[in-house]
Amino acid sequence: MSVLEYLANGLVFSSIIVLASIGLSLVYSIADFANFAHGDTMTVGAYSALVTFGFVGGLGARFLGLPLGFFVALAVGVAVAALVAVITQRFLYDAMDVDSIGMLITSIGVAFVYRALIQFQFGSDFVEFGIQVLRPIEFLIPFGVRMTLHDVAIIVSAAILVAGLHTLLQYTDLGRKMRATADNPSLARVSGIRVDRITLWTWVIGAGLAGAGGVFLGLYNQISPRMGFNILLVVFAAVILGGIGSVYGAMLGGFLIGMINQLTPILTDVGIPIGIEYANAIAFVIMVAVLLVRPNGIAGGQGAGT
Amino acid sequence: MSESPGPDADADAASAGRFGDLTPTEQGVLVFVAGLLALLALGLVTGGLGPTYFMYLIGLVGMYVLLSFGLNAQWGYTGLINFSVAAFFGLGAYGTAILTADNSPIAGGISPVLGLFVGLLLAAVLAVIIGIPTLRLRADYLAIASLGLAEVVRLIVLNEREYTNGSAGLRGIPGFFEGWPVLSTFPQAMPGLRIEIVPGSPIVLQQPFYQALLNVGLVFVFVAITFLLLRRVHRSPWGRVLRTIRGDEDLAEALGKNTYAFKMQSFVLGSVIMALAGVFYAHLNLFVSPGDFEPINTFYVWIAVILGGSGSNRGAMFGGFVVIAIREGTRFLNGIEFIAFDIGPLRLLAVGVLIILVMRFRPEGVLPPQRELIWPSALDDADVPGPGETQRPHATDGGEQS
Amino acid sequence: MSDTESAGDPDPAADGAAPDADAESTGSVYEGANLDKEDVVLEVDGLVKTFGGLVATDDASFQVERGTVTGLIGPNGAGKSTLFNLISGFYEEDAGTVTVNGADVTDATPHRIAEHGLIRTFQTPRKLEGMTVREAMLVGPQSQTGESFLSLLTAGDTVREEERANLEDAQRILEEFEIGHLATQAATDLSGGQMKLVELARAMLAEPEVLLLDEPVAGVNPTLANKLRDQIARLNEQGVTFLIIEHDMEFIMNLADPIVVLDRGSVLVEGTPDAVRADDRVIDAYLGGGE
Amino acid sequence: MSDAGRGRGARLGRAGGARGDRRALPDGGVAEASPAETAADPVLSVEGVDSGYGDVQVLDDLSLTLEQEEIACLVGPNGAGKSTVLKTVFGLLTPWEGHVRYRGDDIGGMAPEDIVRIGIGYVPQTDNVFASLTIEENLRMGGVARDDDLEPVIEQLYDRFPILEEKRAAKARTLSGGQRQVLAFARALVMEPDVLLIDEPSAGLAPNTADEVFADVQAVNDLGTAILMVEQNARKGLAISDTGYVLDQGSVAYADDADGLLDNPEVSRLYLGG
Repeated sequence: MSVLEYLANGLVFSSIIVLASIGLSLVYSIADFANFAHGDTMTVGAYSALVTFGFVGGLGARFLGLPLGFFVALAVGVAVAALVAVITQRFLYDAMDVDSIGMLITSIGVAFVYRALIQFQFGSDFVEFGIQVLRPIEFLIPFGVRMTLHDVAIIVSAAILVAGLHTLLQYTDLGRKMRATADNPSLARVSGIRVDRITLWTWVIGAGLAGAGGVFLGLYNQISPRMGFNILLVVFAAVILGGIGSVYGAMLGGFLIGMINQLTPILTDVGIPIGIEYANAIAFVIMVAVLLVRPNGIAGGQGAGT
Repeated sequence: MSESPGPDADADAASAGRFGDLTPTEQGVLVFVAGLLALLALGLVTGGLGPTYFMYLIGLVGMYVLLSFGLNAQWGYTGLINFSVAAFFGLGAYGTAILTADNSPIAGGISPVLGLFVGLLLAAVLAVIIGIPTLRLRADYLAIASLGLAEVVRLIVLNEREYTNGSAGLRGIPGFFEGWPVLSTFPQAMPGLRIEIVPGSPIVLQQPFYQALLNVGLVFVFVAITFLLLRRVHRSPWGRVLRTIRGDEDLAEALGKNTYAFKMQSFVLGSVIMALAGVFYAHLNLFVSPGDFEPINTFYVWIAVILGGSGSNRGAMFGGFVVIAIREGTRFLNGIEFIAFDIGPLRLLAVGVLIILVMRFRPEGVLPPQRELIWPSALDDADVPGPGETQRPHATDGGEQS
Repeated sequence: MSDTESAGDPDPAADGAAPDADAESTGSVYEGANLDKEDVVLEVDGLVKTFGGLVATDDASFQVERGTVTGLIGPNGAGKSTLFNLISGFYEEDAGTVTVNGADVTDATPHRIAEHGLIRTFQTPRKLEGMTVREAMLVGPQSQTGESFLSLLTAGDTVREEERANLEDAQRILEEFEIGHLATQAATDLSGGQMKLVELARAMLAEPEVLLLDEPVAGVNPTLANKLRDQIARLNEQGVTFLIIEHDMEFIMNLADPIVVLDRGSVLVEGTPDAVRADDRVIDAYLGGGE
Repeated sequence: MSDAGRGRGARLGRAGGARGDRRALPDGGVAEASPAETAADPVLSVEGVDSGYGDVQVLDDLSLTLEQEEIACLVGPNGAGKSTVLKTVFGLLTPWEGHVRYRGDDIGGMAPEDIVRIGIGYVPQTDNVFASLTIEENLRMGGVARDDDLEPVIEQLYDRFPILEEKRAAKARTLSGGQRQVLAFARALVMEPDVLLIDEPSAGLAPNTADEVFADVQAVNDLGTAILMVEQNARKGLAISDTGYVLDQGSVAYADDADGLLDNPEVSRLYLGG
C-alpha cells in the first residue's frame, strides 16, 4: 500500500476520532470528569441509526454512494445519543454527590448499562448497515489510493459537522455562552448566564457528535456493542494530546491520533518490527508520554474555543 | 457516627461476638453472606449444584478476594486509581503458565512453584515500569493511563505469538501441586464417597471433587497469607502514611514522607497480590488466554472494592462474594426459562447498575474501614486512653500480631 | 467545646506541665538547643518566582534566627503564601537559594526539606478522611521504623516500642494543648480551629528546627486563637523557631519579634513590632500609597 | 411587598432614566413605582447580616446602606469580611441572618443570575474576564440577560473606554492587568446596573494603573451607577468615595464619610494591630 493510501485511510479514521474527541473534551471541561461512557454513547448512536436505517434504508436518491435514508438514520443516531446523554446527566450525574473521581467511576457503570441494554436488544455479534460495498473510486486508483465514496462521505460529513460546530461556537450566542462557561463558570454565572442550561446544551452537542462518530464508525467498520468502549481509549489519547478542555485542541488531537493510527504500517515498511496490530498501543504510549511531558496537551491548556 | 472511624469502631464482624453488637449494615452483610452460603448449601444437598462446581465457586470467591485485596492495597489504602488490574492478573497467570503449560512456546513442564515466583516477579517488574511514569500523574490521568498501558500489555500478549502462543492461549497447565509429595496424588488416593442428605439426590464425591478441594485449600492459604500480611503492614506507620497520601498528598510531603516511594510500594504490593490471584487462576482453570486481560475483569474487581468499602479488608472479602454472586447468579438466572437472558449482558448490567448505585447512595462502600492504623499491640501497651468510651475489648485481635 | 478553661492565664499552666513531662521524651531534643540569637536556622536569599507574566516573589531575602518567632506579614497579594511554598519546596523558584540549618535545600523536594527540620502547616487545615485525631498525629514523627515496609515484617518489636512511645508522646502533647479528650475522635469531626491546634501539635511530633505556620488563626474563634498563641509561645520557650504568616495583626504583633513585612514579592521592612507599626512604608503598604 | 417585581419597577423611576426605560416589565411594575418610594429607600441596604462559608461565620451582624449615585468603600484588614459582604449581597452566599434589600425588597438568597437581571452588577476580584474570548465577546457575555439589541450599549462603552474598541477583536488574555480591570467593569456595565459591586479594583496593579482604574470607577459612578467597592488600598479607595466603612472581624467598626475616615488614627491602628 502506498503512503498516500495510508494518508487517505488516516483522513477517514481521523474524521471519526475528531467527532468523538470534541464531545469528550467538551464534557471533560464543563462537567469536570473523564466520561468513560462517552464511547458507549457512540455505540448508542450507531445502533439507533441502524434501527432507523432498517425502516428508511430504501429512501430516496443516493448521495456519495449512500441512500438518503442513511442520512436520516444519521440524524436519528445523533438525536438519540444526545437524548440518552441528557437523560443520564439530568437524572444521574446531576444528583451525584461525589468528587470527579467518583463521577469517573460512575460513568463506567453508566457505560456498562448502555452496553448491556444494547446487547440485550441486539446481541453481541457484529452487524452492518447492509449498504452495498462500493468499489474504490476509479479516479484515485492510479495514485495508489483505494478509497470508496463512502469514505468520502464520512470525511465530508465530519467536515460539515465540525464546520457547523465552529460556526455555532464562534458566531452564535449559545456558542459564545458555551465557551464562556467552559472558560470561567463562576464568572459566567455572575454575568447572568444560566449555567445549568448551557451545561445541558454542552452534553447535547458533545453526545450528538459522539453519536455521529459512532454511526460513521459503524459504516467504516462494523457495528457491535463493544465498538464504542474499544475506541474510547484512542479518543482519550486524542483529547489528551490536544489538551483537555480545548475544542480545537481535540480536533487537532483527533486528527493526529487518527493519522498516526493509520500510518502505523509505515513502520513495518521501513523495517521497524511494529505491526498494525500495535496501532492502538502506539496511541496509548503517546498519550502517556503527553501526560508526562505536556499535561496540557499540544494546544497548551487554554480554555475551550481557543 | 456509625460510619466514622470513631472509638467504638474497633470490633469487626468476627470478633464482636454477638450479632446484636453489630451495626445494621454489618448485620445486613452477614445475613447476605449467610444467605448466599445457605443457598449454595441447599443447592449442594438437593443435587442442584454439583459438589465439584461448588468447590470451584469457592475457589473463585477466593480469587476475587485476592484481587480485591490487591486493588485495596492501591486504591483503598493510597487512593491510586489502577485500571490495569487485568494486566497484573493476566501476567501472573501467564508467568506461571509459560513455565508449566504443555504447549508453552518457551518452557513447559517446570514446577508450578517456580511459576509462582516468576508470575509474581513479572508483575512486580511491570508494576515498576508502569508506576514510574504514571504515579506522578493526577488521579484521573492515572486512571486513563493505566487502562491504556493495560491494553498495551494485552496487545503484546495477543500478538507476540512466539512467546505467548497468541490468541490460542496456553493449555495443559498442571495443577499447582503437581510434583509435590502426597498432595500431587491426593485426589486419586481419596476414596469415592456418596453422601445422601436429601433422599434421592446424593452427593457424589470423586476425584474431580478432591482436586477442587485442593484448589480451595490452595486459595485459602493464599488468602490467609495475604490477609495476615496486609493486616500487619496496614495497621502501622506505613499504612498511616498511605492513608495520609490518599487524603492529602501535599500534607504527607510536608510531614517529610517521600510520597512517590510510598505510592510505588503500595502499587507494587497490590500488583503482586493481583498476580498471585492470576497464578492461582492458571492452575485452577488449567488454561489461560489473552481474554484474561480484558478490561471487564478489572472492573469486576473495582466493583468488589468500592462496594465493600475501599481500604477495608473485610469489605474486600464481602465484595469478592458479591462479584461471584453476580457472575454465577446470572448464570443461574439464565437457567430459569421465562427470564432467559444472555449471561454476558446480564452480568454487565448488574455490574453497571451496582457501580451506579454504590456511587450514588453509598460512595464510601458498605463496610468502610473502621480501624485506627496504629500497631495494635502498641495500642494495648501504651499508657493512653483506650479506643473509646464503649470499652469494648480490643485485645482479641492484637495478641498474634507481634 | 470544653477547651476554654485556662485561656486566661496559660503561661503558668504551661510552665508547670511542660518541664517534668518533657524530661525523658520528645522535649529532650530541645534541651541542648542553642538559643543563641545569632544562629540562623533559615535563610532565604534572592528568591524569585513568576507565574506567567506575574512576579509573585521578587528578590526576597531574609533570615530567621534560631529561637525566634518571626512574623511574616504584608497586604493581600504580597506573595506570602508563594514564599512559603518556595521555602518548603512545593514551588520551584526561578532564582535564589533557601538554606535550612546550613544545608542548601533550594532544589530539594518537600519531604527532604522536612527531613532537614523544616515543617510547615497549610492555610486551610487538611482534614483527613477516615482518621482519628491521634492517627493523624502519629503521621508527624520523622523516620519511623514502621514506615519501612520491610521493617514491619522483620522488626516488629522495634516498631511496637516506637509506636508506643509515639502514641504516648502524641497523647501528652494533646494534653498539653488541652485537647487530649479529642484523641480518639474522627479528624473530620473537628472544627477548623481545633484542627489547627491538632496540626500544630502534630508538627511538634516531627521535632522541627523551624516551624512554618500559614495563618494559624484564620477562621479560629478568639478563645482558641488565644490558646494557639499561648502554645506557640510555650513551644518557642522550649526552643522551637517559628516563622508565621498571619493576617490578624493583634495576634502576630503580640507574639512575633521580629516582623518581616512583605510587599509586592519582596521584603519591605524588617524589625520589631513597634518599629514596623510605626514605619510609614508599612502603613503605606497597607493603607495604600497616598501621594 | 414581595420580591423583584417592585424592585425592577422602582428602578425605572430612578434619576437618569434615559437608560432606565429600555425594558418593559411583564408584571406591569412600571406603573407601581412611585418617586416617593424611591426617594425613601436607599438603593441597597444590608441589615444585620450574618454570613460565611460552610460552617465558618465571617460576617457578624453587619449593616450598611448605599444611596443612589453614591460610592461607598469597604476597607479593613485582611480577613475582616469585605469580599464576603459583596458575595452575600450578590447571592453567591446566602445570609444566615438579617436582610439584604434592593430598593426595599429582600433579595437575600436570590441566585446571582437573577440578581443580575434586577439591576445589580458584580465585578469579582480575580478571573474577572473570559480570557479565551475576545473583548467584544466578553461584552456580549455581559449582556446575556438583556433581550434588546446590545450594539448601542456596547458602542457607548467603546466610546467611554476607547482601549476596548481598539482591541475589540483581541482575546482578553492579551490585555494588561489594568485593561483587564476596565474590561471587567465594562462587562458588568452592559447590563446598565443601578448598583455595581466591585471587589478590589486595584489588586495586583501598578500604582499608575490603579489610579487610572479608580478614575474609571468614578466615571462609571458619574453615569449614575451607585458603587459598593471593596478596596485594599484604603487611601485611594476612600479618596474617590463618598462613604467609607471600616470592617473588623465581620462587623462595621467605623462608618463615616470617606474623608473623615482617612483622618481617623484608629483606622491604621486596626490595620496594624494595637
